[in-house]
Amino acid sequence: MDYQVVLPVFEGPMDLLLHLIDSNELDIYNIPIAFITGQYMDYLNQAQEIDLTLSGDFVLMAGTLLTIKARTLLPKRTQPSEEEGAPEDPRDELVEKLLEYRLYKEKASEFKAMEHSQSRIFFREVDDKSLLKLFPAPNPIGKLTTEDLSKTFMQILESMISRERTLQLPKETVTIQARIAFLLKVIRQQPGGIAFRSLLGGDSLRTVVTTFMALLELLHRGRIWARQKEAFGEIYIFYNDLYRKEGDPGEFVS
Amino acid sequence: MNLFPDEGKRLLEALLLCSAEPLTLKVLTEITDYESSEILDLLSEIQRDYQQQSRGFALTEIAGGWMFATYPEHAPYIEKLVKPRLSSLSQAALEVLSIVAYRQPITRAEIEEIRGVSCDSSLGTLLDRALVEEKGRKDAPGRPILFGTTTDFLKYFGLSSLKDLPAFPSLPAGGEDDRSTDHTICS
Amino acid sequence: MNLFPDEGKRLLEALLLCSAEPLTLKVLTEITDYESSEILDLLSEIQRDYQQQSRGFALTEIAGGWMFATYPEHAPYIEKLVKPRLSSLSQAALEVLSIVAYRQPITRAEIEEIRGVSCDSSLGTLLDRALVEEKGRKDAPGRPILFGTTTDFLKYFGLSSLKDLPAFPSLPAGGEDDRSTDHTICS
Repeated sequence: MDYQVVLPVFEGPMDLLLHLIDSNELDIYNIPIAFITGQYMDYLNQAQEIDLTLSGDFVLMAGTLLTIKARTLLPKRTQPSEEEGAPEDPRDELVEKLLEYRLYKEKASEFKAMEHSQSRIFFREVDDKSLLKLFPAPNPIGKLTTEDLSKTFMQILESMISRERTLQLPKETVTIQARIAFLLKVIRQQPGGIAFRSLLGGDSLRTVVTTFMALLELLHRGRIWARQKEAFGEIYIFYNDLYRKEGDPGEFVS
Repeated sequence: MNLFPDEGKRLLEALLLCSAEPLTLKVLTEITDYESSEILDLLSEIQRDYQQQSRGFALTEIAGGWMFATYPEHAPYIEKLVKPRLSSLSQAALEVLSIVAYRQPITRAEIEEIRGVSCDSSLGTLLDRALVEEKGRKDAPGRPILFGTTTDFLKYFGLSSLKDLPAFPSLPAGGEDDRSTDHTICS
Repeated sequence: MNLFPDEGKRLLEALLLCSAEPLTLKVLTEITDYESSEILDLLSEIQRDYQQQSRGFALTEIAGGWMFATYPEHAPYIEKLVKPRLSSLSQAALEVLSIVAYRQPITRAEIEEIRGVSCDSSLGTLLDRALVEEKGRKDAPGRPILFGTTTDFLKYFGLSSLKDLPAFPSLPAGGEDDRSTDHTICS
């Protein structure tokens, strides 16, 4: 026959332990550790059977309980310890934690009662936005004048100019790709070849470098060819006519 | 009707307190166990009570409903309560505002290029205070937002148009057209 | 002071009507021309007036300020008028909240140490509902976030300040020493 086991749900291992202590009317200061560990393990097993997912914290506590149980089972040292007084009870730390947790659990139920009674109290509702619209908008500029604007703008321009002076090298956004397209177009228009030097003139260092790399790339791909009549003489760059027939649009397609 | 008359007034007061909008007769008859005529009687009783006791607010009929409203004499105090007090603009915000004023429409990236530092929070402040607003998008990669000054900006600085901004004697003449396309400020 | 005494009550009533949040003594002294002691007197007069006249709402001291609030008996009607409240807090959330309330500022790890179980989802709920907020970081390895309660927390539970929290018996002796330095609330 089918029957459902309804297992109480706990807010954590501490909650479960407190439940076991309370429902068995045990003295929290003198927990029969073997007994409580047994009950705790029973709950865990039952939960497993009915496929109730418990967090790893429950297993961790089981480990703690078993450790305490093992320590209480070990024969106590009979020799008087160096310091006088009773030997430390392995349950002490757990008991202290349980007591602390129980306090907060009690407070939680007080909060629940307060929540309930307060849920029946309502406060004044105000439509802030429409209320605000009744009043002129606050002055957003304070005592600023147009003079402040123009003076500030002049200062920014001055600092911008001095910044550019110190930076020297303006950023350029010339890419090899763009340079390749440009070169193909220029070289294609010069069937008689174009002087290498003329391709590199007049630009910034960065553009010269980019242009040179673009030329190397085009040579490598066989889109252009170069000829030098004599050592240290002018290098001429020619368009590869094989591509001209196909109606090269003058753009580099990789 | 299952409540004592005085209970009725108390209930209506409570409902009026919890409503940010005018309460209509329709809503009140739906919520309470009273007939419209009873509710109207109760409302005018509350109205009279508040007047006679010279309370700090009155029950007024407005926009087809009833709501508690304050007296005009208290407006200056209520204004202080609800209106956020604005701090003066920071130096950074003033800088961004001056750039936008003289170079609009301008993108965030362009402002940052001129100032050499990020302008996110300053621009946010200026947008919040309605001194600067979006003015469409630039026809450039990424279609960045263009910013410009608002009519409030003109109003607060006492300008009738942007042409009334103080001129720059040291700024080279010309280049008015290409200003919007590239950065010719210091060229 | 430049107003008649009765004028003072009227002004405070008007301000209370227009405030969506508890009005603090600080704000009231800033806005009006009255001294704190005068304001406190006027507020308790208003409080008494409303009680004696058995008005439909009361002036309550809550979350560090004053606010008009309704009586529980009207809840069934008001619930029909205003947007439904959020569901009540789960047992787990209440436990986490009680730990935060008494031990603030406290880190997530410290909360978990007390409950023996993870508190991610409960803490998330409490942060979402603005009952708990971040209160800086602890000066410890990893600089963990410290959590504390908000003014909404006080409002939610009908408390006027943290001093009104239900009394907390002192913890068993021999607790950690650092508790008294970091968390003075429950020491």
